[in-house]
Amino acid sequence: MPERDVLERMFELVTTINVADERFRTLLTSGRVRSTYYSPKGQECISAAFGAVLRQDDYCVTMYRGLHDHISKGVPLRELFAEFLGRVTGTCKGKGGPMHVTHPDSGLMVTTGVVGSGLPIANGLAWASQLKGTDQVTIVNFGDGASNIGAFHEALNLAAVWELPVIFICQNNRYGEHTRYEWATSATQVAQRSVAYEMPGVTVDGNDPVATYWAASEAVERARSGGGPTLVEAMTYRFWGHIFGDNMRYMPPEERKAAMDADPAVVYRKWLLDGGHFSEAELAEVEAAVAARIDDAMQFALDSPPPGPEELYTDVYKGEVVPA
Amino acid sequence: MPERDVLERMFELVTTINVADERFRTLLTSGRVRSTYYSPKGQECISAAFGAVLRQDDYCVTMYRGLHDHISKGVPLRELFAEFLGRVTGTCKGKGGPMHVTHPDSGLMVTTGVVGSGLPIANGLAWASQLKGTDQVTIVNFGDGASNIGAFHEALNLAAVWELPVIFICQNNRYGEHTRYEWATSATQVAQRSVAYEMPGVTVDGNDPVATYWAASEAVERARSGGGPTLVEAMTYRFWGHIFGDNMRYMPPEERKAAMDADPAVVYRKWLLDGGHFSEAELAEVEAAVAARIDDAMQFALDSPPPGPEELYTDVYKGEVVPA
Amino acid sequence: MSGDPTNRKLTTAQAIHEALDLAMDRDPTVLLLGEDVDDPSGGGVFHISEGLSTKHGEHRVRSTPIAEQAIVGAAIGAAIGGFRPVAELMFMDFFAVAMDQISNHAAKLRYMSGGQTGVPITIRTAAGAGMQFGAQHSEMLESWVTHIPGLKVVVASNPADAKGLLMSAIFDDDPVVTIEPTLNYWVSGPVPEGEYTVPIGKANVARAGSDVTVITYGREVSFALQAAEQVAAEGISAEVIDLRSLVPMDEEAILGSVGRTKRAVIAHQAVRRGGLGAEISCLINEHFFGELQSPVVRVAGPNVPIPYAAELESMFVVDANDIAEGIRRAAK
Amino acid sequence: MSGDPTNRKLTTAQAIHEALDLAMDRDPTVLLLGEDVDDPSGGGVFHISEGLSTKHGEHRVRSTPIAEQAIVGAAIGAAIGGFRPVAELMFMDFFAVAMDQISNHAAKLRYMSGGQTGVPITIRTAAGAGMQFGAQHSEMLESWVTHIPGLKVVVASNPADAKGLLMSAIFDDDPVVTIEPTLNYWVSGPVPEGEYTVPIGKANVARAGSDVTVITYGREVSFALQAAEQVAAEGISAEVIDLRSLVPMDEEAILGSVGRTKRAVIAHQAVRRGGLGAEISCLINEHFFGELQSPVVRVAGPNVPIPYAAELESMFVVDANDIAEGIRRAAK
Ligand SMILES: Cc1ncc(C[n+]2csc(CCOP(=O)(O)OP(=O)(O)O)c2C)c(N)n1
Ligand SMILES: Cc1ncc(C[n+]2csc(CCOP(=O)(O)OP(=O)(O)O)c2C)c(N)n1
Ligand SMILES: [Mg+2]
Ligand SMILES: [Mg+2]
Repeated sequence: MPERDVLERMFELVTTINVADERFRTLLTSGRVRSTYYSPKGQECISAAFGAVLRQDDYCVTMYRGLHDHISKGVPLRELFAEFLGRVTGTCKGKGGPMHVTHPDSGLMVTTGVVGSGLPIANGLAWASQLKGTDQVTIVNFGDGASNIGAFHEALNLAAVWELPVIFICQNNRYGEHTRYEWATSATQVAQRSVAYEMPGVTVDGNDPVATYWAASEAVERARSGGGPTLVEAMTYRFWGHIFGDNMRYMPPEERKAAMDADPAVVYRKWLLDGGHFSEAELAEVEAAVAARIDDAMQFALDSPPPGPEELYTDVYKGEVVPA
Repeated sequence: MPERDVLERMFELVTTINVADERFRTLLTSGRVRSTYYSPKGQECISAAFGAVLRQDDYCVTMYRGLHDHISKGVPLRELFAEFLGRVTGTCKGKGGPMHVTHPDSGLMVTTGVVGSGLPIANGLAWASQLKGTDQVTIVNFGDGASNIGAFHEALNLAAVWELPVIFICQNNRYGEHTRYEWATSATQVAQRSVAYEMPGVTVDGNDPVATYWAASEAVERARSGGGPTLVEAMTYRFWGHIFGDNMRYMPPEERKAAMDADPAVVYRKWLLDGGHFSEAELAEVEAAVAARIDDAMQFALDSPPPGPEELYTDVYKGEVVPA
Repeated sequence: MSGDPTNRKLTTAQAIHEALDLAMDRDPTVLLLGEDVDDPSGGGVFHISEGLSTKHGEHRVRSTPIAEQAIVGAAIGAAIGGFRPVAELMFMDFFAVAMDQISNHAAKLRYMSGGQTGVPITIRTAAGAGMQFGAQHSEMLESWVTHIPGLKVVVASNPADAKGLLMSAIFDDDPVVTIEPTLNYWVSGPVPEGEYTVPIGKANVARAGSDVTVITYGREVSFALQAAEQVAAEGISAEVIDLRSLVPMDEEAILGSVGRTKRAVIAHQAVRRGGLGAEISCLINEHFFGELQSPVVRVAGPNVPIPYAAELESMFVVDANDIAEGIRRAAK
Repeated sequence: MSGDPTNRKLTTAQAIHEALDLAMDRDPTVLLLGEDVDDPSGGGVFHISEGLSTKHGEHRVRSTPIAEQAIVGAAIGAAIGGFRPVAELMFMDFFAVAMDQISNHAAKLRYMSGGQTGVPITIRTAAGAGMQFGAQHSEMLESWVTHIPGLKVVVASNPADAKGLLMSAIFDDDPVVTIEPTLNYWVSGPVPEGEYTVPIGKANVARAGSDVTVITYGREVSFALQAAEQVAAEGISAEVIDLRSLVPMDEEAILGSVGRTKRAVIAHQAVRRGGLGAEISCLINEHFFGELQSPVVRVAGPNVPIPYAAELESMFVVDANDIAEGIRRAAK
């Protein structure tokens, strides 16, 4: 059993992810905000588990469906939401947007919109730590669909040959956009692809935060101690389809209903209570605190101004302003 | 034991490849011809075995180190050498060159110079046969180094998902350019990567034409009968390094000597004699006939003119001449 | 354009769907492949191919893994094997993962084979900013592909052309890239029924005028037309040429018009440096040396990545005001 | 150029080797990665990095698998992690397999992160025709990379510049592509000892002249100088500007020279359509409207893939005669 503070931390992260996701979807539905949004709902326990294991100075690379990873890695909520809303107070001054959140202070180094492209970059971050002789670990999150693209293969092989301290986390939510896993992927499990690189590979129930915590701990420990990379496949499900507004007609309704009925956040909460780890009051307190923080962050973002026009021309090259 | 005519066909192909390779290297050494040349010497039995199994209407995709594959697939020698020499009588009018030989009449569809890039195209050819309902098979040859590039991965997965009649032939000659297999590839054998695609995979001694013949037969039979793709890894060695002129200093001399002492063509010839399959006179007759054909082809190529200047501007688009 | 114009209106997405459907009806060698394109996968994220796999068969309309090299490679191989595949690459920014197949293979195989193997594929792709998709889902990268000998490149500005150009592309014997401005998918316009083609290589005079020639393509055509209205009020008569086809380019149409107006504006969304506008400007300057009344004006994106924030993104995008400004400069 | 010129002669390959060695001496964050680059693998196919892994350690000079996306990606990540990696992509045609990392990531990460993460990598690559390497190992693709905001692009024409530009590239805080004309590797010239830099963004007047300005870069600089000799005999005085840096481009140098000569020729090996010559020509035409004595001449490759046969390949390549012809046209 993980320590009590780990269980609490995971609960806090799961709650934060879910409240943030709900608020954001509400904002979009209301029309107050327009944005592409890839809800991570259903996958929150995976990031929460890694969030409970990683240090602040560990590196994280993630992707468009990244809110859960951003939060779990500790990106401050105000700046995070402001970035989602394209405000100058955002992590990236509103120039990156939700698909391109970066926040080095919390170790969130790259968020990419190109499927699979984060994996080669994660190797480089891990190589940097290896060269510096720090014991930092790099994680990179990607989907099941990404396991079919060339960059995945190139990155896993290089990481194995160079014995890099990197963890490849495949969040297998059974779909790549609208295409079912089986129709696109000739492998019963993504984890079996680790055989191709003689790299440790494991499939874990990503909806079970405790199981994922142990898998994460093992992989992180291996990377930190010089044991090289791991491929972790966490089985999960997307509650809201690919992108906000998705008609989800390609998802069998019974399949989706079954997943939602087994909402991993609800199951975890109940498990914490049933196991006597926390009282209802304790959990409610966490939840209230989280809600307040999200409200504050959301309001901060909504109140923030957009970037000024001069921002169009900066940050192309260091310290230069490109002519209009 | 394969039929006697198979043994003879393989001997003829092995001999043709070796004589052609020797002549070509001599031409280059003499300075009469200037070209990039990637000698296939050492790998001849692999192509010869597949050449003995495949039909003329089967498709082949190969690469810059492709002379052995071209010959085994039946590309006519005159046009083949003329292409190597950049003559208008060449398969591609001298516009492609040795790295880009194409000869559809013999099923040689694409020769590419970009590592790994032939694999996705081979899938397409196999898809075409699948759609037409013919029982044609497509083979694609590539090196051990190519098994680390993204296109390899994308192609094997797609072939498996679509159950394409394609055979991926990795000619594992232990080096990619100057880099040893082990330093670049985190897999004891390339064939084990088939696990990642739930595709049959096999490692065979590519210097043993009979063993390779059986592996080829099994894979071709599978593809022809609708059983889908196979990854065949044929273990071999490059006698002359990466490219003509290579100083080969990165290859341990004892390693190279051991390989050359076990010259697969010499071993096969001896095996044919020792086993009583052919008499010395019979083999010598094949050899003489091959030498005559190569001499003829070489002379044809040397006597042929270069393409005329108008050829620079044609074949960019069908039936058009691009303005100078 | 052949085919009878009707008053039937379709969105560009519907027009493209119709072209695909008609092409598959006419010719059994026409295939469709790409991510999510079949019906079990919802007929594509923009629902363009919805219904086609049900009608024409899942062997002809195939969803693929997320593997653009495999997609384009499969299209090339099938083309050499006798088919006319239409490959969809969701956004043009993703050409970056498939450029080897596109540039080194699709474009060069006819030449390298001395004319033996052509590659009659069509690569469809959505492109362009304006939806806050950020720096990696918004680029117009026509400069990359127009620089590659062996490719043809078309961009439609309206639903009717989208249908007719796609029909031409599919039945062309060489590889054609059809760039589809994403925002145009939801724009409606009259689209003739049945089969017709818009020939590749022929521009369209979208508006006649006598003072300044505006040369543009894709989404900017509608902005150029708005700009022409704006400046008309100021007494400037602008002719708007919709190129439709970037390679081959209708030089005659450009030179004919500029020969009359002696003033030219080129407008595109892609960034200015190395944008196609430079090539068009050269064509004009080389041809009309000493005859122009004013310098050729390029209205193009600034040399920056595409920002997310709506305020910045709308500054990036070339719009009607930017083009009107360009026309005024040229008309001076 | 700072640093004392000496009479010591090196080939371009040796000059590049020296720059890498000096940069690694000076700064422990400089890394080298690419196919075959370490000593057990022979120090690269052109032997440019021979000795460097032995001297600086195999952790700093790493041979990689054949996996260009992994190579550039590793460089990007290490750069964000505090290093200055130099990645080698053997031939520029192979940019096609790594364009996503180059264009969507290396070039854009500074912008997308709002300036938080720069990517100080150098991508070295051999390019250009003339060795009968055929259509997939011969291209100059500077148009692809100069069109991408966020990248810098340099091309040296001689060994001394190759060394100095590479030093600048390595210590630049943004991603720099250094295009190295393959045939120049074996060309010798004087190279100053020790550390010096040739600044990025500054052109070099390779030959002063008064009648026509020839703007060029890389291998064509030597051809332009030969052409200038040819036409000098005919009484035409040609100034030759070696751009050295394509992005940023030394507009001042170009405009200064053409402001005097009023006649310009641009020469490059890349194919004409969409070649960088178009952008340079625009710069000149936009600036000197009505002031030029003759149309700007572009001398460039024809719009075809690069053929194998020596006779055709030499027709494809822009040489001294082609440039001399261009100068004569401009001087008319
Ligand atoms: C190279 C590339 N191809 C296509 C896309 C379009 N696309 C965006 S998300 C996505 C699905 C990815 O599926 P998966 O990897 O399973 O991640 P998930 O969205 O399920 O979390 C696709 C195809 C892209 N962004 N990049
Ligand atoms: C994408 C790409 N990267 C690099 C090269 C340069 N290159 C040519 S051959 C080669 C080695 C390939 O090794 P392998 O696949 O084992 O084939 P072999 O040459 O040993 O037959 C390399 C790296 C290339 N042609 N294409
Ligand atoms: Mg998924
Ligand atoms: Mg090899």
